Amino acid sequence: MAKKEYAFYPGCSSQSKASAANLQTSVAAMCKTLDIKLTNIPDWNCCGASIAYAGGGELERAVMNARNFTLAAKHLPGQDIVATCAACWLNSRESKDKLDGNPQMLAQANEALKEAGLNYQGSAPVRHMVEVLIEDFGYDALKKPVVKSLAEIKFAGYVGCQTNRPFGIAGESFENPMYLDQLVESMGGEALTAYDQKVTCCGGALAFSEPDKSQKQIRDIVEAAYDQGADMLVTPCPLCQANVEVYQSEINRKQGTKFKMPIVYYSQLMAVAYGSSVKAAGLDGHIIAPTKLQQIAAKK
Amino acid sequence: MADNKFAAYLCAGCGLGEVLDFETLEKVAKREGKMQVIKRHDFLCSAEGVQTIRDDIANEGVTHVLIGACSRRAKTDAFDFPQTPMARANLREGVLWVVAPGTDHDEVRQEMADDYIRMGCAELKKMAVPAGNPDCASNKRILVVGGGMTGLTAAIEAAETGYEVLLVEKQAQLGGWAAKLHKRVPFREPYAEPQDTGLAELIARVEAHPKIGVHLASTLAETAGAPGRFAVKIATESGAVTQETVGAIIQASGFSTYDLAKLPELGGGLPGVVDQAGLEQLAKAADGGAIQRADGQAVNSVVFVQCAGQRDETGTHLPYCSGHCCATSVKQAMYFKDANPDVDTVVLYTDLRMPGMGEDFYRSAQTKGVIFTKGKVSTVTAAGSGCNVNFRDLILNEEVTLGADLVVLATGQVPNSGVNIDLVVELATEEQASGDQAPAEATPVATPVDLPPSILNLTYRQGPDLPQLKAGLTDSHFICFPYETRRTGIYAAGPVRRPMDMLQATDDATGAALKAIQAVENAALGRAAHPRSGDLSYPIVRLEGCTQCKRCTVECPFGAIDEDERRFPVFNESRCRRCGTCMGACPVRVISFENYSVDTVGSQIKSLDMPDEFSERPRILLLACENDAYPALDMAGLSRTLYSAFVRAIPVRCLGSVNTIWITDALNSGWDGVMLMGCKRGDDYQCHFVKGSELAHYRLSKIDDTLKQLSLETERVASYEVAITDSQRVAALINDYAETIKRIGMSPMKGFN
Amino acid sequence: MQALRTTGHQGIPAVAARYRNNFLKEVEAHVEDGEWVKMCMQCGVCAGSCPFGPHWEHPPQEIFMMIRAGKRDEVLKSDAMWMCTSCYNCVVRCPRKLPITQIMHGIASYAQELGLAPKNQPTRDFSIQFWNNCTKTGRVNEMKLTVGLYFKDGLVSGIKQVMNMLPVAIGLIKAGRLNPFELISGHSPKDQKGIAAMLKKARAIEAQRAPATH
Amino acid sequence: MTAPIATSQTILVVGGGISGMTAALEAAECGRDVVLVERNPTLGGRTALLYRYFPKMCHPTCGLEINLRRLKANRRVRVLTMTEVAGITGQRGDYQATLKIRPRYVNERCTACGDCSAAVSAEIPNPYNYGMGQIKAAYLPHAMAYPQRYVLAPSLIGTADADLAKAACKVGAIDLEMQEETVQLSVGAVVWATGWRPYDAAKIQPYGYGRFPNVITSVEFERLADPSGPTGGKLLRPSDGKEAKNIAFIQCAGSRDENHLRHCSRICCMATLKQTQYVREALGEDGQSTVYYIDIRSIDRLEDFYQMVQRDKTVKFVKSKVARIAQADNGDPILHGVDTEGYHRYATPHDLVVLAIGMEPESNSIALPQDVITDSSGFIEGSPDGGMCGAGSASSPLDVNRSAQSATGAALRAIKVIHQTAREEA
Repeated sequence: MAKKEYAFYPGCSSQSKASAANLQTSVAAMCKTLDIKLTNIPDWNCCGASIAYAGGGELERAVMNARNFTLAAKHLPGQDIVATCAACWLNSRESKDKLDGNPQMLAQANEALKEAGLNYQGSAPVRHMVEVLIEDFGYDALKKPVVKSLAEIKFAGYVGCQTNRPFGIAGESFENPMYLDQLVESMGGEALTAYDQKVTCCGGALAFSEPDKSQKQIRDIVEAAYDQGADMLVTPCPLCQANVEVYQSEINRKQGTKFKMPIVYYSQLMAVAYGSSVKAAGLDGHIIAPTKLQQIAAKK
Repeated sequence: MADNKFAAYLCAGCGLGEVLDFETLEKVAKREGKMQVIKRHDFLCSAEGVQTIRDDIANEGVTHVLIGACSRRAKTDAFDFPQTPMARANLREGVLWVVAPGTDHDEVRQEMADDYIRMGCAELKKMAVPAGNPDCASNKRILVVGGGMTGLTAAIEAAETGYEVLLVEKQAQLGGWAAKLHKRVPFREPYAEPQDTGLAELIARVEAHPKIGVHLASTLAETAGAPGRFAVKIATESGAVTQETVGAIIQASGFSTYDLAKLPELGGGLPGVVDQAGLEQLAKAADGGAIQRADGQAVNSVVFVQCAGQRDETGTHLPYCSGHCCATSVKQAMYFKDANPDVDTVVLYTDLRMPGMGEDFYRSAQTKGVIFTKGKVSTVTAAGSGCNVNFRDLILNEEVTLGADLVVLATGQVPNSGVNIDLVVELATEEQASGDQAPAEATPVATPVDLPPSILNLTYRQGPDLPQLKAGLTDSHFICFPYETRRTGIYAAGPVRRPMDMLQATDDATGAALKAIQAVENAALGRAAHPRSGDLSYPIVRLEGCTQCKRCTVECPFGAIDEDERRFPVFNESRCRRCGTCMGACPVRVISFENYSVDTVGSQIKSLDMPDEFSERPRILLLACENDAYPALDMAGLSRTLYSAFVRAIPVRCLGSVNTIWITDALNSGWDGVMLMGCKRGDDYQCHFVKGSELAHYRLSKIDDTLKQLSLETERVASYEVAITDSQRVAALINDYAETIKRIGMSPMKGFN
Repeated sequence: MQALRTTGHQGIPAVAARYRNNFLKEVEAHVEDGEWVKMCMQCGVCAGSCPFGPHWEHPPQEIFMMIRAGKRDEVLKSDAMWMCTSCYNCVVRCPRKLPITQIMHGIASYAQELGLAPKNQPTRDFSIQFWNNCTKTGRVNEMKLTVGLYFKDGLVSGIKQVMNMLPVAIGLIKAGRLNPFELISGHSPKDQKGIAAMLKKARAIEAQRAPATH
Repeated sequence: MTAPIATSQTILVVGGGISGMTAALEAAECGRDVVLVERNPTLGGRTALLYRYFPKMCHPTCGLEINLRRLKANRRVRVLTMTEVAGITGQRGDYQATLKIRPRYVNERCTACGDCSAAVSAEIPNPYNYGMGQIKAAYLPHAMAYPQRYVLAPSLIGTADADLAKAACKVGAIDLEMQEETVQLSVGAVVWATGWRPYDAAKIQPYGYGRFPNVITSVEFERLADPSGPTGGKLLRPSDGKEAKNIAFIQCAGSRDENHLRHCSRICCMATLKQTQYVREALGEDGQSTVYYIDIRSIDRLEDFYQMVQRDKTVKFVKSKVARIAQADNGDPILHGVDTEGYHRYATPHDLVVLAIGMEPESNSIALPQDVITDSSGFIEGSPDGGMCGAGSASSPLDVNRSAQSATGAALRAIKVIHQTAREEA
């Protein structure tokens, strides 16, 4: 299959030593196997995550994304813009819809962009990496490079919010999306399709400001995974990944639970199935080690 | 009758041949049934089978045909001999499929089959081919009462379908309420903006149409006659009267608005309070400009109060919802927003009722900035030059007082249905406490309470207007048959029938026009109207035997029978629905139909030999309504639900047609019990002839005396309400009743006849 | 910003009249997607769909009703809309397709601009710090953001929080997912000047943005 | 069968439900010739699958019986079952209709004795119970079926069972060689009475229809309540056959929703009020119905039925569009949402959930002639020249009473076309 090229929007937390750094490593490994070339949008800036609403208004958040689109169109013409972070993808896409659908806002955005010496005249679509995998490759193609089966691992597919709503992955249901389970199965893993918290919000956006409330969400998500007999959770959202992993110790401390449920990013288990090492799959970057996955990765 | 030739055709198909002894059946038909031709066929409903019958009719002079095969409801297209009287002995659904299989039941099963052959033969002998109503008249002109949207639509639809139309409007001009509207709710997409009423164009079409004659400022002084020959007197205000003949009548007398004065608590009477009709007036005056109050005050805030004096459970105001008011208020709110978006426009509702595409119209109003609030209004009071609306906001759960320059009360439609004849009757029956008179419509008498003026001024002995259903509406009681009024050839349409919006009214008018056309066409052919549509039989009365007891005229559910000055019944056949209630009512049995009479049933009852007292084989007569009970019996057969082989079922047109003589005859001739199965009675009656089951019930309440005279147990006669879905239940009822007879023992009357 | 504040206060009487359109119009003019508020039909599906539902003083559908009822202060001073987690459950279920998440953010941000938002509303603080953090350079500096948040209520509570979260932080640092050196260095785009100018302009434009037409 | 005789004076009625039968009969009883085509093996349509009608709680089969008797007594209506309209060309007064007649594999000799059914063992999901429960693959659709004639499921053809059925029929009514036929028909006017279908409940994801066995639709609930239905009239829930006592009714399931049907389906409120009385009929005081609604639309004189139900202590009303349904371990659906009257949050378990499913025009699934105009929901407005019109719930979401009213009007519109074109020709 010919090399596929995309303009890549990494987002702040994917940078080295940032909260999703290890996930990024695994994305790179996965892309290598699938012969995907991701080129960073030069000099990209933050997507102005929706949680920043109290500081930045609608237009300000829109222009931040407009800048990224314009840079992509300028330096990587014709390439779809791809994000691995659910929040970045959602915010960019939302801004793009508004810019492309509302002439008034487009004009105002360009007025602002002028200050940065740029002008937005439309761009290629903004897509999430999962869309690329499912739509540009498809489960069969993703299955082909598998060299290590994940047979003995039980995955609970935790989709979360922002890859799922309001846009979602084409053809998937908001209440019960199946694509993660299908990804897991194509990698030979066991998908716990009956897992009933797959689209529950982890409260990530309010993790700092409302810890108790959002940790209640995490507790539901993790408990349900244990109920299903899951070995680990898998998610398409770096924020969910960090949030659900990081706060389990907090919850244990406050509520005397004994949570130790690993949660990995889909590209990590794919990288492992494609034969990556523990390091290459970013499995060394976990607070709660996904031991079973690490063991398979370590196997020669 | 010498030239009659009776033939019996017995079918051995569907397993009948294997189970029944046809030798015996044939013997019964020949010896007892006196059939001159008897043929057996293995597949009688087949083309070949039917052909033999046709040949016999054509070549062998066969005049009467008995089919001994399946139910009269089955294979109707095969057994179809319009010119030949036919009886059907139900051997399949009635015997084969319901009597327990196996040889130990052979005897009772055979007896049952034999009896049905006997009964079929007996019935056949008494039957003749209905010749059709001789008194049929063929005036095909249609009278439309009311020149509003409904009446105009009915008139133009009928005229454009080729029928002469006479339109009578009490006002001096056409248009009714529609003429008072600024705009109307849209009829089709886009459901976004108020539309022109289109009335002017409709009126122009009506006035221009050569087949339509219009009488303005006129009312009906008198309506006499029957479908095909209604004689109406049209009176102008001046008193001039023209006599016209029409074939059918559409009553589109419309509605009045609920009297605001009855709603003081909602500010009825305050200068800042109008009803929706009042608002239309203001909007018409403003004609797209800023709407002002009648007193000239500007309106910067308006509040619409839904369900004002409607949906009332206390019995003070209208109990129903008028259906159109939510959409009307939404439309009127748009009047304000379209003229000036800054006018604060609030609609207070408890349930917003905008069905179908009305949802789009609702959305459109929201887009225009109309505010909708779910709230219950307690009072509207004067406040400065405007009003205060006091209500409970049901969403925010708090009491609120909201000031407004103008308050619009969405009051309801009050049908113009003329005189409530039931009310007349109540008063009448109070006065004449003639004991044995059925609790039915009685002679209307002058009443103390002042009644609204009659719309139709019918000369019918049962009252001057259409019977009302509830809350003064002249709606049909039947879900499947919305136009079935209880006065043949007269159809209510529009808001007089049921509260409705303009779109539904125009649809309703179109349907009513069809029914009127149908009525004149049927009347011209002397055929019955719904539900026995096409039936050519009609009631024939032997006046020489009549004792002027008036029961037939009183009990007829359709007011078909008048009385002459000597109180003899005067039948108006084309008003008649052929239910036979009069036949059931007649104590001297002088009323009959050519193919259904006291004799056709009576002779069946008397055609059987009763097994003796010691045989332990009782005989139970089952008189079953052909509309629901008999089909239920058939379906019991279809599902092979077994019941007692001692029962003998006879279908009747309606329980109302059951003449008590049948019951006494049965008991006298040794039947052990009589079951009657009819439709539900009461408020939610399911009797297709309205009062049939009610009357049967009433008559049976008198049967006990008869039983006592004969010194018989009261259990020997039992009546049941049966629904068509009761196929399992009817079997159970029969079996239980058979047990009852077993318990109380065989009839002592056997052997006396 | 300044411009907005005054419009916010001048135009509108202190207590807006009940069920007048004033506040609704104000919201339509100044709140992101505010023109949708009037389209709500009060079914309540949003209220039932929110993961933080029980924590809402007034659920979205009620807030829409309150706006229509002119309850200006109750709405803008409420901390209800600060409970939004941006999960979009309400948006995908709303039978009238209202962008509820955006409207909640919009109302919150408008309340903030008017200075009516509850003091010490933690999400408010986080939101502002996040914005300042990411607009300072053009990219988020997670370390500064984190630390900043813990010390927002002063040193003592800050240290407490850090002690509580220390294991987490250390875990992250160990895992190479939190970089203490970001406190001094950190990632950032090259054209920071451009970005700053761009944002300044955008805010200026937004300040006198005309009411959106629906 | 041979092509039915028809001329430009004939009215074609498409659809044999209550509306189509009414339109056909009303026209025929005015002396007009009618061809009535129905896609299924029997007339009666969806009303035949209802247990009771509101507000009288009477039985649809009662009206069906009367209409069938009118039909049997009338020689002007020609009925074609298992027939679909493949295409219509021409204009008002002069249409050429192409009809496709699917093989029934049973001819008019059938006496409905049932021997074929007894002979076969193959079963199919019962289409007359919305697929709940099984029926023999040689079957009589239902007790009121007209024509009263058996039908063989296509799946039976070519199997040994088919031959058994053929062998069992003593009257030679089974013809396994029957092929699809195409029939040309010239007619003057067309009435589209193609009716409605329940909206696909699985598309309303938060309610979990298809995922949760104890979430069913209102049309399925009609069959549960019907003594001739799959449970013999007992309200047994699908998951474990346990008697459902605490039943939730969710209004606007698909209706009034821009994600699904943008229109209000009008009948659902009354249907639910009626169904709460099924619960009372079956369980008396032990039953509990809870109605979750946005607005109760018991329009015009049906209001008193609503008032009657409001007085019923076993029925509760909650003004709320349910947000989502979860399933408890014991199979109980748990409803999550907010009562908007005063803001009360609930998470209420029920034994069974009935979705008051919206009406979608069936015409959305059939190819209508070019010049038939529909609205954005797919309801039929008719052709601009008036030669074709909609009737009943094909034209708007209507209850049975208003469908009959609409169909009667449609009959007149058709007759008018016939009359006028006849005159023009003369």
